[in-house]
Amino acid sequence: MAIEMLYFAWVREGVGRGSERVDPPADVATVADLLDWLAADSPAHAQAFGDRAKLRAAVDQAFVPLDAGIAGAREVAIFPPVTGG
Amino acid sequence: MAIEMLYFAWVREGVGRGSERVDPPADVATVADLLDWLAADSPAHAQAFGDRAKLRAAVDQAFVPLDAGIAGAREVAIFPPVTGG
Amino acid sequence: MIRVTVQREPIDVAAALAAVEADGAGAIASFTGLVRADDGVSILELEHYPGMTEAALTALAEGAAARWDLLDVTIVHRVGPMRPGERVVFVATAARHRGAALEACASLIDRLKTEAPFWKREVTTEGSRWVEARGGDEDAAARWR
Amino acid sequence: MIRVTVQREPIDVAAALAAVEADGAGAIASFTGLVRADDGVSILELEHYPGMTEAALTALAEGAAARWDLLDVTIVHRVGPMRPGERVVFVATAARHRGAALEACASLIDRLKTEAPFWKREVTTEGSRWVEARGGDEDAAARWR
Repeated sequence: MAIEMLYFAWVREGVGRGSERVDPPADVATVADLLDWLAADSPAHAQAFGDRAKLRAAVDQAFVPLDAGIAGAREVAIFPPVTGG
Repeated sequence: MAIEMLYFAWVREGVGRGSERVDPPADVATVADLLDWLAADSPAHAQAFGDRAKLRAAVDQAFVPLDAGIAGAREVAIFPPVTGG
Repeated sequence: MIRVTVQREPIDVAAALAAVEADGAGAIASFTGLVRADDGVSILELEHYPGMTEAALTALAEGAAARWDLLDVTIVHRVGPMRPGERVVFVATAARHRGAALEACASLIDRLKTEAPFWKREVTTEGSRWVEARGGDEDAAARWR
Repeated sequence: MIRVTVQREPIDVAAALAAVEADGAGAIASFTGLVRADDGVSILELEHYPGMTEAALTALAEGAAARWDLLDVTIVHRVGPMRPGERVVFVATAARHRGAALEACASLIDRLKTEAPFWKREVTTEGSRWVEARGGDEDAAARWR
């Protein structure tokens, strides 16, 4: 099933876009798998996702750890730690 | 030496005035002595000062306990516990 | 900057906050105490000790400014009669970072309640009564000493 | 009442506070975060995650309202570019008594910093950089969980 990827802040700048629609294969089970899969074909993604400790994620607008599953997810967002307020 | 007495809230209402100038004898050494001395001649003062646990005092605009000395005091204020804010 | 005002006029919170904001802080905390509309009180009257009140509030403000390294402390306290919904007291603190501003603001309103000479009288349909001090206020103030 | 707004327009604190005061509470605490004037930053730019941001702020507001029995929670967060001295965020809480309002306000700004999807970029004369999250913010937020 297609997933809407969203990127924010320097992740967005590194990937070079704010969103993209992707359709990962069935063995891409977690957010981390999704990052690996996206990085495999794209140096820009690979660079933006290079330091996993600096990445945070949300699945369908809920914060999740990178090892969270993405079964049924419609929207996955990748971004740095938040700095609002 | 003359002392300016100030009364606030229900103490003022009980005494029947907001201030008065008094000249206590030398053996009136503390705030509590002053209250006793004032109460001795005046039923209004005696009634207003009746429950010492409900009285607070300031000598020259600094909060003090009732057993504080009044040597050299120019202004002594008697009032209930404060309730501002 | 320390600004302490005891006044009979209504408190202008927008003006007070604007003055604080103009000093360039990153964080401003404020507290507004109002006459509650739900207590059956038609008038709240505040009496104070002229001179000592301003001195006590200034001492509290200076103490907080030193302890928390504040850029600003504003205390505005109203006296005289006021109606439900009207502001009784306004406290604002400004600092570079939020923790100092928030803590100092909470400390100031807690200590003001027990360390500044004000007395409240409530007027209801049944008459009027002097408000009694609450033991909890003394406990709250003691946290900061 | 819970009021959550994410907006590009400047934050009108006086209007926000007036709306809170109209609800009849006895105690209102507020926090305003501003772009500091002393950091050499000429522009601060706030990016957010539309939809999720509003939902996250609303969840924080509802949680605080339930935990502290608040009459009001207002959160206004600005996004887009802003200049030194301008307001980034405004939080106000209203309760019958001051303790609840003050604690809830401190909790909301602490948790908002780590639990709502905003990202800050600072523009200085040397260029621009994304602000890094501070470990202290996570510690501050954890106090309230």
